[in-house]
Amino acid sequence: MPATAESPPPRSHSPNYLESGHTVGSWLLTLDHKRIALLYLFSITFFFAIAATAAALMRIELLTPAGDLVTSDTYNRLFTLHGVIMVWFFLIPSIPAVLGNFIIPLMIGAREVAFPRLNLFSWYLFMAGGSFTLYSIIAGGVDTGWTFYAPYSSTYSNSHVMAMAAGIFVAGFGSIATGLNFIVTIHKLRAPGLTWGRLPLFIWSMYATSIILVLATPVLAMSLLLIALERVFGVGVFDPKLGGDPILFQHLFWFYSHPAVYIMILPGMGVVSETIAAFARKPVFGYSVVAASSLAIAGLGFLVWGHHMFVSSQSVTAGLVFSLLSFLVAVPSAIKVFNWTATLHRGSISFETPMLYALGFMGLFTIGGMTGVMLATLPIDVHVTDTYFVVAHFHYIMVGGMVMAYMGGIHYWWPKISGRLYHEWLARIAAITTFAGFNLTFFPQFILGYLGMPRRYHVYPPEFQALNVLSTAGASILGIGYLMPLLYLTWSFFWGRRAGPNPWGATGLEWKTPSPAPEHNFDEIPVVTSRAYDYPPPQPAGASGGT
Amino acid sequence: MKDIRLVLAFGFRDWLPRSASTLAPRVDIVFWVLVAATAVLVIGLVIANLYFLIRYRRGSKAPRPPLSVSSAKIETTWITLTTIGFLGFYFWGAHVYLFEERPPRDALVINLVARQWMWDIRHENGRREFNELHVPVGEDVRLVMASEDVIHSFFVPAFRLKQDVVPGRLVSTWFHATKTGRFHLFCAEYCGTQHSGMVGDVVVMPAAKYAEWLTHGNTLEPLAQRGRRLFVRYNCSGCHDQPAAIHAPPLAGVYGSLVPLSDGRRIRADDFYLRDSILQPAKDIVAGYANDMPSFQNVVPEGDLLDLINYLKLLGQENESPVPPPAHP
Amino acid sequence: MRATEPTAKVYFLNYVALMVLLALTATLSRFPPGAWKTPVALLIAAAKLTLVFVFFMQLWYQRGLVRIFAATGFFWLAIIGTLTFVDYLSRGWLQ
Amino acid sequence: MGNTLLHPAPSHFSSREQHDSANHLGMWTFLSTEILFFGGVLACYSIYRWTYPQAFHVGSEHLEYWIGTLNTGILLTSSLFMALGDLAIKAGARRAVTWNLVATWLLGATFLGLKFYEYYLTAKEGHVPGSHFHFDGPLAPQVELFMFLYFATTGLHAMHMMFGLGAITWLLWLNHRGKLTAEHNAPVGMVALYWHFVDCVWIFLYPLLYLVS
Ligand code: HEA
Ligand code: HEA
Ligand code: CUA
Ligand SMILES: [Cu+2]
Repeated sequence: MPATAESPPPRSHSPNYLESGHTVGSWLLTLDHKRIALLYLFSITFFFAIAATAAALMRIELLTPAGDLVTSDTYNRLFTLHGVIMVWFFLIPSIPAVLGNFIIPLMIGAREVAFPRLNLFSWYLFMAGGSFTLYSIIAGGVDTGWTFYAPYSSTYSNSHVMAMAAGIFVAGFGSIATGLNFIVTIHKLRAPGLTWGRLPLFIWSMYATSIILVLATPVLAMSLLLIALERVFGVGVFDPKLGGDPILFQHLFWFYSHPAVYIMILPGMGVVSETIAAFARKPVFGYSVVAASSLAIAGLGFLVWGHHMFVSSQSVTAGLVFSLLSFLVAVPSAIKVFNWTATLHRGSISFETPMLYALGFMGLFTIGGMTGVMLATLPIDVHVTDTYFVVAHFHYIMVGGMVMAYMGGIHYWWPKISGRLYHEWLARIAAITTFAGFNLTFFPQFILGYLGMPRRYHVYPPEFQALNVLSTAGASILGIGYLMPLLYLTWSFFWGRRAGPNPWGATGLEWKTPSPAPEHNFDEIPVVTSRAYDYPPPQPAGASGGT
Repeated sequence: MKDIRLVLAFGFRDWLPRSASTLAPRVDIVFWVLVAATAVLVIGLVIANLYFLIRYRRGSKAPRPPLSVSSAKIETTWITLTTIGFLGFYFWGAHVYLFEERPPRDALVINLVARQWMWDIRHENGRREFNELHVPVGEDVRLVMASEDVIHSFFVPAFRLKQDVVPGRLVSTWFHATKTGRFHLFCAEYCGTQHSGMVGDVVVMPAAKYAEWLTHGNTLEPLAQRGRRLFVRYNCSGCHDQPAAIHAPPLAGVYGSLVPLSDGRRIRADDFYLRDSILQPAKDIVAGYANDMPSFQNVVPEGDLLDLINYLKLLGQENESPVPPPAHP
Repeated sequence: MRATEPTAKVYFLNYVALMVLLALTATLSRFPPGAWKTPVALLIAAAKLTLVFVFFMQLWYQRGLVRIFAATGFFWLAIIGTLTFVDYLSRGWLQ
Repeated sequence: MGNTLLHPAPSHFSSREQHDSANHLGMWTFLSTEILFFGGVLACYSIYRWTYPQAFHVGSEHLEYWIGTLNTGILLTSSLFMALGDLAIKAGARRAVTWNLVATWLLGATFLGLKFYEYYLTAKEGHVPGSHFHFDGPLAPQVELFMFLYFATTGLHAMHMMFGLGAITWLLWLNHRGKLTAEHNAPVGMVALYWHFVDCVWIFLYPLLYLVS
């Protein structure tokens, strides 16, 4: 165990962070990273509910081939708001801003993030961006899709593109601030003895994520700004009338948005590494390879954006280059999956809820990732791009992978966040419901896509109906799987059993301090003397039967 | 009620898309092999995981000695194997992709203008149709496409073919249909309100029938002839028909030739180059000529441009006479 | 040993160098057109930028980490430029 | 970030050095995001410059070469004063700090004044992109593209300059209140980094926009 130099029994003199103030101001002006994490938790849950409602409406509309529930304009607004909110106001901040904010300082034995004020400020930026976005929705919505392709978004769309672009722009600076904060925190505030080689893998993945946040997001800001300028001036750099090239917008957009998909998976991988180690009672197999693969994903992830543009009329050579690089970026992800499996080998495994989510993640991420590899294969992508195959691919990774990991992480650290335990069996049932509903929702979409059903279609040929019905049925099960945790976690927050500092018997500095964590995390900054996941060998060394 | 029957009647047949081009089987085989590899892999992983989960569940008696193989060796093994496997698929995919991206020579050319929210299709003899594309079976067909507003995408699932149509330039794609019949044509790039209504059919017919079909119905005049008329109307002829009097490059025989430029480069005069030269004449100036031509950007609509190019193409074939016989508008 | 703190003298020398470079590039730009002009102008700009980064912004006196972070932005800038140009430079190769 | 600087070593830092080096690293990280922010528009610039070299040539001729050159000199000079201001505070010379900062501020403001004057001249010729754009010549649309890039890049740069002027004002105020000392000098260092960086952006914009012809 990362020995905390003969640690005193984890009971703190200072009040825990939940009790350190009860006024509204003590929350809205807090500099405590843990409270800021909870602010994010509430806000993104709110945004998730909005975007999920949009998803539910879309799925109901798609029950029948005709456009009977909503008009096509409304449908177009629905998937745009679904995509925009899910990506920028739910999934990107999900693990980083909630769990990252809460856990990073605890994990590295720091009292705070490096810049607490900046941290609070980034939440306000996020909320300001969210308000712009909500305004644009209330004012009538945006119908460009989350990708804002020019010249539709810059010239032809008669919807509130400016307000929504402004919202994403502002929230983007919130992301940059969060990433910057994490980078500096991880560099400068590690506890004595906590060398890079001893860091938990969650920290490595958050570090890689932060690099992407910091280096990719500004380009998104710039491309949205150029779209906005084009709307203001009536002409612009992507305007074909001036000899401008709409494809250039796609280059800029995907230069951000492909790395951004790794913002939406790397943190999840970090959580899975933590939970698998904790519930298999073993260090993660190939620690340094798993850590390095996070950085490799972050780096290589910047080189593959053109795989979203294979049929866009970018050059054939560019297609070949980007395809090759996309195959290469898949390697480090595959390595991680293999290493997690190997971690289970000769472990001592138990099946608490976070572990179930982690196992679900492994399966769904592998399927999502391998279909990503199919998409990276040029001729396959030509056929299935802009069909439901792509929709299924990214929901497998983002919902099946990242949302699962997020739920797993919330459950895993819930005792530290709330000081309480949730109802274990309800939680397991919810996890399994989510898994089942998820597959029923999105597996049929792979078939739909290969059959040729285009995405963003509100009316579709009747032969696609059967699979769409299955998908909608699945979504309603999935919805239940998401509503359950909302209920039992809320309940447990007030009435759950007390958790104690370390309910899972896990290693890691965050488990060395009381639950809920005290205001300043640690009474005394711990000193680390051993590597991460230093579980005692599962059997006494003498009992092992040779090599 | 009907919905339920639909679900019940759901047979394996409907799980496979129709396949009606030379490209389709090539794509399918890559796809299915990759699916099989994925299936093997996922099933393998699931079995391995389940085995470990059960055997090494907490409290089980299974021995857990430390590993005897070095983890570095294991890591290198699977990094190498994964990379090799992935590269294999990459090269196979790239091979098929190059096949589909290399336009055949001597294909039948059909012009297509996409606009919100319809496909406006023009055959060489002037036959025009909307949202339906008639083509002969067993022949190479090349589409030269332009968009008048936003990005659209030409998508025929049965051909496994998709190509975005981007405003501001010409794009081209090709296919070789192998089956007669009616196939879905979708617009696959989101283009606004009626994106899902921008659908139609590709009708593949025997060559003879196609030839017959061409001569019926909504036929104006051959595209090249209309192009000639436009050539006069936009007053291109004013300069280019009397290259001697006004110093403008002659256009007979230009199409397909290598044009020497004033900066020493040479450029193949294909559809793309000709389009650029009309819209942005100052971009590539032919060697020996001055930069005198006005730009026709935002003057000539996409459909007219395609017709002009058709005319230039015709001029390209008749190498001799620099000035074609005047057409009668 | 390398100085750990900048001095006013360093700053003045740096300033003089920058102004000389500015005068140079401004003068060269008045020469008749030629293919060399843009590369040279950009090289001079790069030299000026390096001077500002190294002395005014004190990279000279920093440890490795800060230098790496300073270089990162430019490296990523190179990525966006290079791969975008891969597309534009090879347009139409197959046609 | 600015605010955290005001608090002498908050409890989560174990030492002044740790705090300073965290600030420093944070600032440099921020600057690399700025590089990529401008990188987006620079990428557009490079693509179009490569596609339409003549138009950029022509467009560049319509900018005020002398203002561009003069402005470069002004910015470089302002950077010198900024750097000297940083030196001064490290020596605890508060009056020198004030003078250097005032000089920097005035030079920055001069830059902006000239810049806006140039905008005015451009507007008078009708070269502002948009519905009123007017240009006689063969490459009008592409020249408009160039002018769009010109306004986008220099406009963003000018906004950064204004932000920088605000930051210098803040430093002057801090100094006035006696909050800057030889030990507590970090705010000056941070603002100086920012100011020099904005200077560097211009160093590149100058040849890209004014020296094309
Ligand atoms: C979290 C989000 C996320 C992640 C992590 C990924 C990961 C990957 N994605 Fe995905 N993708 C999206 C989100 C994501 N994607 C989104 C949102 C879109 C659509 C955007 C839009 O248009 O709206 C998209 C679209 C998209 C496309 C474009 C489709 C199109 O529009 O035409 C492509 C094409 O190459 C692609 C590829 C990949 C690849 C190769 C990976 C790889 O990183 C995957 C790597 C993982 C694995 C490979 C799994 C592990 C593998 C094993 C365990 C097996 C080992 C295998 C062997 C040994 C054979 N993605
Ligand atoms: C990032 C995360 C993310 C998440 C979590 C999801 C979650 C879901 N998505 Fe989404 N999706 C995207 C990202 C995401 N999606 C993106 C980026 C696009 C592309 C957009 C574009 O094309 O521009 C997209 C597009 C998209 C489409 C394609 C639309 C089209 O192209 O026409 C569909 C269709 O089925 C869909 C469905 C779903 C479903 C069923 C869920 C389910 O997981 C949701 C489950 C939830 C419920 C079923 C509702 C549960 C109810 C509540 C939680 C309470 C709500 C309150 C009340 C009702 C009072 N999504
Ligand atoms: Cu046209 Cu979609
Ligand atoms: Cu991608």
